[in-house]
This record gives sequence, structure tokens and C-alpha cells, in this order.
Amino acid sequence: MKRAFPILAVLTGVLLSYAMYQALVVAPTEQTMGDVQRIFYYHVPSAWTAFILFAINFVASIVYLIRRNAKADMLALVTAEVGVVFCTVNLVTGPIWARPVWGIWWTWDLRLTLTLVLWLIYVSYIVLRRFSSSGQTPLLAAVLAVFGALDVPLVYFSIWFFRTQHPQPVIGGGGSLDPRMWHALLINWLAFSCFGALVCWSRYRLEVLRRDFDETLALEALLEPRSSKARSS
Amino acid sequence: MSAAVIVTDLVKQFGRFAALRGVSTEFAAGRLYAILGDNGAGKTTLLRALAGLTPLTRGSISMLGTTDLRSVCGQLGYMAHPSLLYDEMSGMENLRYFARLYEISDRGQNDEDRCADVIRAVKLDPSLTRPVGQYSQGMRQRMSLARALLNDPKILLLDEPFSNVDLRSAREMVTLLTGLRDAGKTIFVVTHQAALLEGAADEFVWMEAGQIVSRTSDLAATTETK
Amino acid sequence: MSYLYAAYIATWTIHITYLATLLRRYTRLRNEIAEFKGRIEDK
Amino acid sequence: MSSVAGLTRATLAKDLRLEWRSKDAINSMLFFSLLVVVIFSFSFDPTAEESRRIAGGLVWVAFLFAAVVALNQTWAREMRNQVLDAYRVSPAPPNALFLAKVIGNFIFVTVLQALMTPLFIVFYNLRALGPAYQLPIVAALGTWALVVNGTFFAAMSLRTRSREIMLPLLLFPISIPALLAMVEATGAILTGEFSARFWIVLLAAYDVVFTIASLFLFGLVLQAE
Repeated sequence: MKRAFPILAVLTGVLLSYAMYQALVVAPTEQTMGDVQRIFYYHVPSAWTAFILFAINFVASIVYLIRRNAKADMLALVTAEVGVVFCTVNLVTGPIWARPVWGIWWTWDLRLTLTLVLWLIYVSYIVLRRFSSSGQTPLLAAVLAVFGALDVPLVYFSIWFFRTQHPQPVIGGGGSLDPRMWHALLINWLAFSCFGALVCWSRYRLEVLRRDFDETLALEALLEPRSSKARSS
Repeated sequence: MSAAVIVTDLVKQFGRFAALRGVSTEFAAGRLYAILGDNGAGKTTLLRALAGLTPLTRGSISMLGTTDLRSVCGQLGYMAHPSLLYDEMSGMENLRYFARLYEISDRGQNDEDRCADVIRAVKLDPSLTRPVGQYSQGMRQRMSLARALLNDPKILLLDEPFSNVDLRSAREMVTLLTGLRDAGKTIFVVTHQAALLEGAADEFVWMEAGQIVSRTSDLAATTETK
Repeated sequence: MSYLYAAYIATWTIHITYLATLLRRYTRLRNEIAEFKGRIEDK
Repeated sequence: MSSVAGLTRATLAKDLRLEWRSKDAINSMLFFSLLVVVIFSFSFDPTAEESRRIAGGLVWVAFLFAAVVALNQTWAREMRNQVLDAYRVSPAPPNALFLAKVIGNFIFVTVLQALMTPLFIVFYNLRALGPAYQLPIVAALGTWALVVNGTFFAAMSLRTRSREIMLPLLLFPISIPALLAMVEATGAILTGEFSARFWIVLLAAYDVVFTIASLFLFGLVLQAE
């Protein structure tokens, strides 16, 4: 296991460089948007990776609620954190793309708003984990994750209807992608997913180490013979 | 004599601090236990764990023959350091509400009568209309004991019942407790005033740093080694 | 074109910032463990 | 089931009695939403015809903030002298406590709305151009949505440090679809420009989903320390 990590890290690095080459050089330039469209190759994979991580978080939270398994809880914690990082990338690159193309930074369109709401929910999840004082953090966090997941379809429908009611700037997204563009997109997605998995793994190992250490510290007195100390005091 | 409570390897961890570090012991039915120890020794945490208020990090508790504490919580009486009473309501109003929670009227006794009986048992007046918030500390403490006795529990868990109570009232409470013990109840009393229970408690349980360090029936013997 | 660079830099700044916080937490934990081991040996 | 209903009634009666004696929640809510009304009317011209469009948002923002005050109060009452522990050691079902709290908060917020609505009508010169009979439906469904999740998350934030801050942090993101629905439905009815039916259905769905989820999960949250 210990040797696997550096090997995977190197492989991910190679994959990321190749994906970047694909995105910036190989993929054809989009006709109307020009080179700016290349933001697409890290904007979209970030979103997909974030959504997958949030989905894993939901499953892990359910498993925790049923089984009270500490590993499931750590998985949920890790995927939420890394998911928020990828979601942040998506939300930051979005406006940078939108500005030159649509002339505005932000629009309350369905996908954008949905991503923003998801980001808000998972940030509140992380804040809850940080602020809860008791040993019951995993339970409370898992409950919140379930509520958040239940919220997603409702958010989706509300924004979908909100949008059809109020006219919005028309967003070009229709039309088919050039096969070389698809290729670059998928390679980038694969690379970013591997990168995400790698970050999750490091974060997971850090969490395991921290919990082990906390437990050792808490139970430190068990290592010492108690009875002699009791008498001397 | 059967064991009323069996605890095995109780560990309760709060982050980097453990309030209980592997407590394993048995407590027999029908006896009065005094749990003693310094602040932070884990006395209150142990009591809360027995009451089912604290989810454990590790270990198990078997009470009245079952490990499902939820199923026996109706047989439990719990008195905490805070009063567990609504300050804005009178003693009778408080108890009437808690009687509903235990569905005492289903056991064949009228709520009103039962509440009045327990209040009289702790030497208070059921007709007092003053809200509990205006009681003296000693009265509030006794009303709190009445609340714990309301469901006629088999196991009584009392956290510091004598704090801020004058000596005479404390003695009366001890007499009440020994009477309950003689009626077959298992009683745990966490206290700093061990001397009050000398001759009354069947056993003194000393805790230190989250573990039970000694159990003895003779208070004088343990205080000597301390 | 500058927008492309901006997005590119933003992406990696966010990722590297997160990795840096992970690394910081890790070294802090490492130090604490080392300190703890030292204390155990002193006893 | 009958025991849940009976206990809910007993707990609700107790809460209403406590509130009647202290009047903590209702007074602070009233004053708070009054402040919001006044401050908003300084921020823009409230009598303009244009304000009809944003009135829905304004009304609900005022009620939302006021509701948070009430929600924090409900559990604060149980934390004094740790009375909540007395409930937790008893065999009483957790859902009876939850339902009583939700109904209690629903009553408080509805009373607040009844008192504040005339004020809004006077200050903002409001008048429904759409079907006015839908307004109470929207108000009831919207209030239930706020209160059911609010009560649940307030119970959750009891287990955290700085719990007063935690409640809005947890509640607001999850409530976004409900808030959007309330604001849009109210706006639709006031302006009469489009139908509020979709939003009413959405609110009802939101209420059903989260009421069921809360009833399933409240026991876990209550027994957590």
C-alpha cells in the first residue's frame, strides 16, 4: 500500500500533463468562442468530479447511519471536503468563461444555480463538522448529508421553473461536439478524477492518523499501571 | 444476589480526552452505592452512561438483564446536577408533565395522586403554587429528587443530590434513600460528601482518571490509604 | 486569451491551496506525535 | 400512535404555557420583524407600483429572520436546567417532542404573521391582484416548511458550539427551494401576472419530504449527545 501511493501519484501526473496537452494543443479551436472555450476542459471535468464525490458522500452517510462504521464516516468527510474544492474550481472558472462569451459574469441559470446551492449545502456540512463539539459529529453530519441529498431534486425543479418563468440570456450549449473535443474532454475528466481520488486518499490517511493519535492520547493513562499511582496520590 | 447492572470495558472519549477509560464491573441489585472521586474522575460520565444519555465510544452496559437500555429506561430514575425542572412552572405542574412522559396513569394510579405522594415523600408541600425558579436551592434539589422518584424506578441514579442542601435536609434525604434501598431498589449516588453516607451506603466506589480504583464497604479504610 | 490563462491559474491555485493546507495539517500532526513519543520515553 | 398524539398535546400545552408566562419568543419576533419592515422601507420607496414585485421576497425575509429567533428560543427553553435530559431518559417517543415543537413554532409564526400582515398592507400599500384566497395556503405551507426544518436543525445545532450562529448556516441552504417557492408564489398572487399553482405544489412536496425525513431521523439527533 505504501509503495502504491507514489506510483499512482506519478501516473496521475503523467495523465494530467497529457490531458493538458490535449486540451490546450490537440483539441480544435472552437469557431465562435475561440481559445477561451478551452476553459471547458477543466471547467466541466471539475463539476463531474465534484458531483461524483458528493454522490459517494451521500452513500457513505447512509452506510454510516445504518452501520455506524467509522470508515464510512471518514469517507464521507473526505469526499465532502475534496468535492467542495472541485466545486469551487467549477464555480470560479464558470464566470471567467461566461464573461468573454456572454458578456456577463453570472446568470441564474439552472446548472449554475444548482451547483451554487450544492456548494452552499456542502460548505454548511463542513462547518457543522468543524463546530460540533461532541463525539457525535459523524452522526449529525450524516443526517445533514441525507437532508442535503433530499434537497437536490427540489432545488432542481424550483430553479427549472423559475427559469422558464423569467426570461434569461440564451446560453449556447446546443450543437454537437467535435469528436476530438470529446476525446480531450474525457481524457481531462479521467485525469481530474484520478487527481481527485489521490487527494482523497491523502486526506483519508491524514484523518486515520489523526484519529489514531487522538485515541492514543485519550487513553494514554491505560498504558500506565493505575493502582500504584492511585496509592501514591 | 443477582447483578442489576453489569458494565464491560466502558470507554468514553471526547476528542483527545477520555472521561472513561475501560470500566468493567458489576453492581448487585438492592444496594446503595456511593461513587466517589475527584472532579474529572468520570463519575458523572459513568452515571450518564448508565442513564443512556451518553453514547459510548466502546463497551457495553447490561441493565436489569438487557443491553437495550431504551427498553428499560422506564425503570430508571435520574437526578442530575442541574434541576431538570422548568423554572416557570410550579412543582406540581412540572411533575404532572413528567408523569405524562412515563404514562403513570396506565399503571393504575392517578397522575395527581402519584405526583402529590412523591412531593410529600421529599417533605415538600404539593399545594405550593410558586414557580420552581423561586424555590431555595435545597427545596429545588428535593423537588428534583421527587421528579426522579416519580415513576417508582428500580434503579436510581443521583448526581450530587446533597450539594447546597442544609445538613438536616441532607440527612432526611439519606434516610429516604436507605428506605428505598430496603424496599429493593438499586441506588447510585455520586457525591463529594462521602461522610453523609457513612453507615448508609453498602459500598463506596472510588474513581480516578476514568477508572474504578477501589471498592470497599468500609469508608474509613479507603480514606486512610488516600 | 487572457481569460483562458486566468481560469487555468485559478484552477491550480485552488487545488494547490487545498493541498498546502493538507500538508500543513499533516506536519503539525507529525510534530505533535513526535512530541508525544518523546514524553512517553521520558517517563 | 395514540400515545404519540397524547404526548404531543401534553408537550405542546406545556410549551404554550411557558411561552404565555415568559412571552420571550413572541415579543422578540414581533420587534424583530417590525425592525425589518422599517429598515426595508428606508431602503427603497415602498409605495411605488414596482414594489409589488419584490413585496413577496420582503415579507418572507422578514418572517424568515423572525422565525429563526423563535426556533432558537424553543430549544433554549429545554436547555435551561438541562430539562431536555429528563425527556431523553424517559420512555416517551422522540417524535412526540418533535411534533409538539414544530406545531408550537408554527403557531408562534402564524400569530406573528397575523399581527404583521396589516402592517405590511399599510406600509407597502399592498393589494392582491391575483387570487387572494391562495395567500393563506401559501402562508401555511411556507411556514410549515420553515418551521419543520428549522426545528430539526435547531435541535441539531444544540450539539454544536455557538449554536445561535449554526442554525441559520444549516437552515438557509436547505431551505432555498422552499424560500424561492414562497417568494415566487406570493409575488405571483400579488401581481396577478402568472399562476402560483406550480409553487404551491412544490411547497407541498417540500413539506411532505422533509416532514417524513425529520420524523425518521429526529430520534437519532435527540439521543446524540
